[in-house]
Amino acid sequence: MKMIIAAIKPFKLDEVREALTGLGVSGLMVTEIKGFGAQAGHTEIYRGAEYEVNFVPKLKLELVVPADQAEAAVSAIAETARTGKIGDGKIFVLDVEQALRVRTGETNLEAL
Amino acid sequence: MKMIIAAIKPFKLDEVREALTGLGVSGLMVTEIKGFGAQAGHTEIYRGAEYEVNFVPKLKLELVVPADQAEAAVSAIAETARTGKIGDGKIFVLDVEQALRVRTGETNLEAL
Amino acid sequence: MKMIIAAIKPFKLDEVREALTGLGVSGLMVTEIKGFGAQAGHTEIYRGAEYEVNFVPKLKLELVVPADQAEAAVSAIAETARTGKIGDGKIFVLDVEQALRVRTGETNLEAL
Amino acid sequence: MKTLKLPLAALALSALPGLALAQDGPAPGVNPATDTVFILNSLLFLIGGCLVFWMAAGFAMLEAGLVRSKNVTMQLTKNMALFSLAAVFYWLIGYNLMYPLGNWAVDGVLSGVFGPGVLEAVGITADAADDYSYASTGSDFFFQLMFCAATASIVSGTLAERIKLWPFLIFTIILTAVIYPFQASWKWGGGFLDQMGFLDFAGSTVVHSVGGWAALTGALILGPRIGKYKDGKTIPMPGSNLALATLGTFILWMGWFGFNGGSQLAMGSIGDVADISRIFANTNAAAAGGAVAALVLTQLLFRKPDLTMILNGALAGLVAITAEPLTPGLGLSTLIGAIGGVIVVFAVPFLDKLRIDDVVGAIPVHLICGIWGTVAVVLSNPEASLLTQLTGIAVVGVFTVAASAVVWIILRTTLGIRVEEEDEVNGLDMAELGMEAYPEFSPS
Amino acid sequence: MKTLKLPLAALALSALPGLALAQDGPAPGVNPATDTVFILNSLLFLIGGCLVFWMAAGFAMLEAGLVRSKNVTMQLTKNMALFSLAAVFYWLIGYNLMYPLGNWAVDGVLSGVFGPGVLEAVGITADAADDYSYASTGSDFFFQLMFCAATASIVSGTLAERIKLWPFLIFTIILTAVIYPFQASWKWGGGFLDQMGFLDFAGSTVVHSVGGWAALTGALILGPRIGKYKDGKTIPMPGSNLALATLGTFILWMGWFGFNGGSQLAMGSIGDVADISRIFANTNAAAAGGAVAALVLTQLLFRKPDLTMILNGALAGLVAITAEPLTPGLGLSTLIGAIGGVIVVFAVPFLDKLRIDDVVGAIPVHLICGIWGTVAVVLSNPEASLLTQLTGIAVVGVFTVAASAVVWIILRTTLGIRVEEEDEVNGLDMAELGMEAYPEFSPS
Amino acid sequence: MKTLKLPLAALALSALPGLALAQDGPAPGVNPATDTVFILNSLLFLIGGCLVFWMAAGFAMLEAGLVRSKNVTMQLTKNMALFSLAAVFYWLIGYNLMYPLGNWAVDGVLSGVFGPGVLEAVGITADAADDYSYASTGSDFFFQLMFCAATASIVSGTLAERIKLWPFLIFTIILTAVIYPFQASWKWGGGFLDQMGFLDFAGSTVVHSVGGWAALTGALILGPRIGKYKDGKTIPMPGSNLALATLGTFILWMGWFGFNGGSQLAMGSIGDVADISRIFANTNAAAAGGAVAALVLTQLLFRKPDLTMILNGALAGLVAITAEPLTPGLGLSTLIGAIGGVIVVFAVPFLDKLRIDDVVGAIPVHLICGIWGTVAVVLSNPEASLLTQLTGIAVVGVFTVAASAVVWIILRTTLGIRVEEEDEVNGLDMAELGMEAYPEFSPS
Ligand SMILES: Nc1ncnc2c1ncn2[C@@H]1O[C@H](COP(=O)(O)OP(=O)(O)O)[C@@H](O)[C@H]1O
Ligand SMILES: Nc1ncnc2c1ncn2[C@@H]1O[C@H](COP(=O)(O)OP(=O)(O)O)[C@@H](O)[C@H]1O
Ligand SMILES: Nc1ncnc2c1ncn2[C@@H]1O[C@H](COP(=O)(O)OP(=O)(O)O)[C@@H](O)[C@H]1O
Repeated sequence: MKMIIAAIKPFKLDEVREALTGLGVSGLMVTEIKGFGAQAGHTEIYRGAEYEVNFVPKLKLELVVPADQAEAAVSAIAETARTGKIGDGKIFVLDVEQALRVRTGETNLEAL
Repeated sequence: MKMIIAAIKPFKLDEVREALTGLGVSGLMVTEIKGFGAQAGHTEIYRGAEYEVNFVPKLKLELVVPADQAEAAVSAIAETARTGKIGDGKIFVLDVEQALRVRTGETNLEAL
Repeated sequence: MKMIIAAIKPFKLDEVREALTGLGVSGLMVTEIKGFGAQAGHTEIYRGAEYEVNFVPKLKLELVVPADQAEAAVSAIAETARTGKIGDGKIFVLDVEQALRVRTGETNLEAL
Repeated sequence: MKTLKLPLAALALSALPGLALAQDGPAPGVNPATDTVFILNSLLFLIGGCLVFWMAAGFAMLEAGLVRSKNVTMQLTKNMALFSLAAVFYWLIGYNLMYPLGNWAVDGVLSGVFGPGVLEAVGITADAADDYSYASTGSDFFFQLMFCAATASIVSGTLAERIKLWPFLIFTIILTAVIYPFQASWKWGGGFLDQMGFLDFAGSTVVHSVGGWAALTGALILGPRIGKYKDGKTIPMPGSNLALATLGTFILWMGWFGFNGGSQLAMGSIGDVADISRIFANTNAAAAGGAVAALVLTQLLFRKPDLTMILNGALAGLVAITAEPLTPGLGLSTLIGAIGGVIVVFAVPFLDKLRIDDVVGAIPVHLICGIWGTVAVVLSNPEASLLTQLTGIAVVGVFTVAASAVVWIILRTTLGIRVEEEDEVNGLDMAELGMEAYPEFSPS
Repeated sequence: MKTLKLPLAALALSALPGLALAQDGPAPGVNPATDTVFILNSLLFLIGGCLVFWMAAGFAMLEAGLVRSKNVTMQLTKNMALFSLAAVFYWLIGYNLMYPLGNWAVDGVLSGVFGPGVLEAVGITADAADDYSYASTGSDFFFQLMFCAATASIVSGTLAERIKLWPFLIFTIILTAVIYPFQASWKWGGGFLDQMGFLDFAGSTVVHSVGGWAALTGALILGPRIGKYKDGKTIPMPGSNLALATLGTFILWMGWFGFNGGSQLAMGSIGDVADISRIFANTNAAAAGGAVAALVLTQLLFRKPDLTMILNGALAGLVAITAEPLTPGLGLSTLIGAIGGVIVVFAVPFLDKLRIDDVVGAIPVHLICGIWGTVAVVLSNPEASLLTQLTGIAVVGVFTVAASAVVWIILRTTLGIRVEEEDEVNGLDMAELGMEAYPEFSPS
Repeated sequence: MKTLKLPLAALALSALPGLALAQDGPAPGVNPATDTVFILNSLLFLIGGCLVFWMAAGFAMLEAGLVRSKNVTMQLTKNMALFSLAAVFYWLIGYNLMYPLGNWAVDGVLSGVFGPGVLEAVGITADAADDYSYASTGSDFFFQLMFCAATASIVSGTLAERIKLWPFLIFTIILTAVIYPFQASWKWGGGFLDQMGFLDFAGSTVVHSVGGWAALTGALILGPRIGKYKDGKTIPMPGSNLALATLGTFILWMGWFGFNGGSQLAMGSIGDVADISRIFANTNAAAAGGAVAALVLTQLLFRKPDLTMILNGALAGLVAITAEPLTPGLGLSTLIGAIGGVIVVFAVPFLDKLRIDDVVGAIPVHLICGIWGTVAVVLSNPEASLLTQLTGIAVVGVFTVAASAVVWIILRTTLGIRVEEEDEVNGLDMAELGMEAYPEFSPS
């Protein structure tokens, strides 16, 4: 199993979720984060004092999928989250050793 | 070392924390997330417009434990977080290569 | 590639970010979390009822770096986040199998 | 609300004996002097009523700030709805039930006037006024309605976070249509409590303790929130927004000037306006005394001041001074308020010990300090008798508890009053309303 | 605002015929009786104006609560700025444009008085008063200004979350300097609508529908928010803070007592004060009726009460009673308000069906219920003619839509009125102001 | 507050010469005409005082909105506590210290009346009134108290986020019991500043600059917040809730009508009510001018309007008009306010350059614009002398700075005034109070 971690632009959430559901992805954890990256760095003024805005609002998605579904899920996210403008986000894939569904005690692939 | 990532129902937090403390788990990171899964999907009406509620509030726990404690920690979470109703959550286990305690510089098992 | 996950004290964010930027780290995800650890545990009174404060506000940083940069990044975080007082935080390193930049489709090292 | 409407009006007239002669002046139907009295009295009610209306917003903000965010929409909905229903049902039934104007069905006990309240015609002259020596009926109705609604607002705070919406609203209807006006007629309608000399200037008993008794009865029948008491310990459930709670307290404090000041019921003589001035100053002093007492006491007892107790303390002072805001001096008013503040600091954890779960502290503030204030009348008003005051408190208490209990129990056995356990855990906002107050903020 | 300023003043005088004789009393230049009338009338405007001022805060909180958090700073900025600009431009141009006091450039249509409003001198006596039989000019100006600002506040809510700041503010300037006062002179300045017998006591048409028409025109030209309508479905965009929205509604409700009550324009006789009392009571009844209707109806239609609809319902009731808050009884007032509440519950989704995106529901509340209220005058006021009412509604509507459309279109083709797509998605706060309202709360 | 209490009262009487004869009318002890003057004057104070009370809520909301969320509970606690303590100590000491009524211990400098304020008896007649030609003592006390509390509120904002609770409250006690009333007696108690012709209608100097000087002294002694200035740069620490800050500003704006309008000190003649009307209109114009100036200027200077500056700008306009809200016309008032708005936009970053850390901008608003307003009196009031105005400003400034410095330094060397570094970093709410304002929202 693989855990896919993706930072995306907040307004893309619904589209990405629909794409993933279409692939049969059954679950997702969404977190509000502040992202730092190439996109950051514009200057604002607050009460006369300049400052750098280093962080921009992003959403982080985390989902665990069977290893053979990972490729498709990454592509689905990448395609739907893309606007072509800076700050579209990143996707990372990590290996997951074990999974468990709390309600039933099912493990690994059955748990997803 | 293993990182255990668990999505649970928010009101279960204190019970789970106590169970983990009982096992000697020394630290925890808790994040408020929106979960998407089998539980989601009821319809609500806002100002006359129907919409699907796709996300439900969950808490995400992340804890790093020595490899030999992982099994016990997973079970402890699973048992205390279980209500038997849909949406109880999932637990994932990932491998951790390295750990470090910022205050002391201790590493790996000593850092936990 | 490695994912570095660090829990730090909130007011250290800017210092840590600058240290990381200095190393050439190009991106970061920041999440507000509640941390449980050695630091937690003082007692407060709310409307006459005592209770334990078990969680303290922390920030979680997640960054993916090339494997050979991991060591330096961990040290940079550890050094700038350290105050020497309890609750300074922990740093964990996990292996990342794959990375992708949504905007361009670049993968792995190019994506960072 | 010094006393009932008609006798007072008569009094006001007799206080201006010489004015009658102006009647033989040249303008038929216009008497500048007594017209001005009528105008100023009515103006007092309009301004006062407006301020007491504002208290509805104060209760809403206080309660919205003291519940957890998952129940905020519900608390706001209840407060908006209860005020609106009070407005409808006090008009339909309550107003005439409260002010028989001498027409008793059961003498001194039950008004003989049923049906909706009716205002004076448009553009009246002195002859057409319902009570030329008093004030316009519209202003009186407007003012009195706000007191009735305040009573209902008290209940919603105590029972927050676990009671079903509609059963609560049905209780509100019965409270504002019947329970409140029925007992209020005993004092302010000139009924038996008034006749026996019971004193309650602006309603420590008639308004606040009634709300408090109804809340207490409901809390006992409804039970505490899930998880509030565990292994003999009280588990704090901190309010989600103390800025709102503080705003609500300031609003209530402001509204109280209208509540107590307007209850002078007259502003047409220098004696009346000077009395109103005393009342404003005393009301403010008592609130300040309550807040300071709670500030100091929580510092001493808990080592850290507790803002929620300070807010409750200010309100406790306000409730305590409400039974007699006129006769005490500024020092005694401050003291009466301060004792209210002390009461609250001890009563809040004491109720918790009894496992009576009062989400916002309404029982200590409105009931216990309402009783304290009613007793405290004897400290400054020579016309007050301790026994009579205690009798009044007891009579109103027994009646309100009994009536409320009947209604709550009927509601419990028919509709049910408590939400499902799961709905309570997830929050009433999503479960009962499908709408979060802060949908974008972090999930709770 | 029962009718235009001068005639009414004359009326007020004639209602006090006998007072003149007091003039030959001993105090040269001081006549206690009529002085008191002047004082009380002015006081009514000052208190009323203060309450209507407060509505500016109400609009700001309501709108800040109903937009998404990424647009809250912008909404607050717009409301602060629009009120301030209205104050400047109504003084510079609007006030004299609205009250020609008989000096018409085009008879009954266009005021012949241009230039800034001027107050009476300091420390006037009766002789120096602009209109001794009425009230001080300063109080009248203060009161009228607030109505003008309220009109502009209505527009900001509908167009929220997508309109550029400066074009919006320029529209506000033109609305408050010209559009509002121009049409208001037709009724309240004694112009042709007034002469033909059109009745609009406190401005269901003159204020609320004008704000509503301007908002509707803007919404049509501006288009809906990105993502609001997708595949024929309406996508809810829940307001970020329902506690603020509820607070705003309570503030507006309170301010409305000044809005409608002050529009009696006189408080110096018992008839006037009794009328004001009726107005207060009726205004409250209508708001309550609107809230209760929306509460019950959303429960029945949607199975769960909708707080945002209840808030809109209360406001709908208030707008509906504004054209005639005096003549109906309490029952009819409650009913008029309740129908307003019903209208809102149906109109909000109906507008969505038409893909007219009104962020806070201002069009249903102020425009549709403004029309309803203006029509409803015929239910209780025998002097009203349905045809005349409809004529007034139509004339004001056609004019406001035409004038607004011209301004909006000029703004669109010059400065542009819509923010960049990306800015809209990211929120106006960061894009246009670089400042978040809740910088520490979760990013949206 | 045009001038001191007694002389003005005498003036008011002399303005109604002919009324005396009414005394030989038929109603012994009742004189409708002058009674009405007494009633209306008292009513002015009651309404005005109520509005100025409301400013306490305004300060609380403004400051709660402009601090970071980890310090919100503390800011709310300070504002609740300071108002309550001001109420107690102004009564105990301040009121008589401020109004010697001619009994000076040191002529024109120090009141000879010590001890708590005492109100008139219950139910007074004309003979028993402390000053029948003026207003009830209770209304005067109530009104004056609110000014004293406002002075203290100003200080809390500047010193937010780093000062310890109790030392701050002890300073508040001394400020409200001694410092404020002592210097206020020089002008409003008829002392030497009044005698030399210093003019300060409602307190640009006596109230606002005093609060500002005390705040400035405290800020210098306390030092800036940790991390506020780094490497010669100012690090913004954005306020946590701009909706609250905007609400607070609207509340203050509303309250200011009472602040300035009530300072006319009389409403019993048409001249007085027309003056009050001027004051209301001018006060509003100045606030609008300040807001518009800050809006335009921040757009020009920073390329984006800054809401927090617009809020400060409105308040700056209000402070600036406070020294003379009566004599200027609407245009000049708008201009005086606008200059206030300009001052604020430049002064805020300028203070930062000096590393004076003023969390909410109270020094630019209340101190600098208080000075500006006091100087601006000469623009419209022919009785004002620039030299005298500057003398008054300087005398009050030197005294307040010296007295405050002594108190702050004693507090610093005894109790300490600054919280621990770690507590400041973690927020005062958890460290000093153990209670978060928004416990469920994201940790900061
Ligand atoms: N190396 C990284 N590790 C973790 N998160 C990253 C990394 N690089 C980028 N991100 C996340 O992805 C978001 C988008 O990246 P950014 O560099 O701004 O744009 P782009 O991906 O278009 O070049 C960032 O806001 C950040 O949250
Ligand atoms: N494949 C997954 N990857 C990541 N998180 C998941 C996954 N499946 C479920 N979750 C998380 O677990 C929560 C509970 O899962 P859900 O499917 O609703 O109920 P249940 O586990 O009882 O079947 C979800 O809200 C989501 O946050
Ligand atoms: N085993 C762990 N797994 C995950 N997070 C941890 C772990 N231990 C500590 N943390 C995080 O690190 C933070 C600091 O740890 P703590 O034990 O309080 O102090 P210290 O690291 O100085 O001993 C905690 O608040 C928690 O968020």
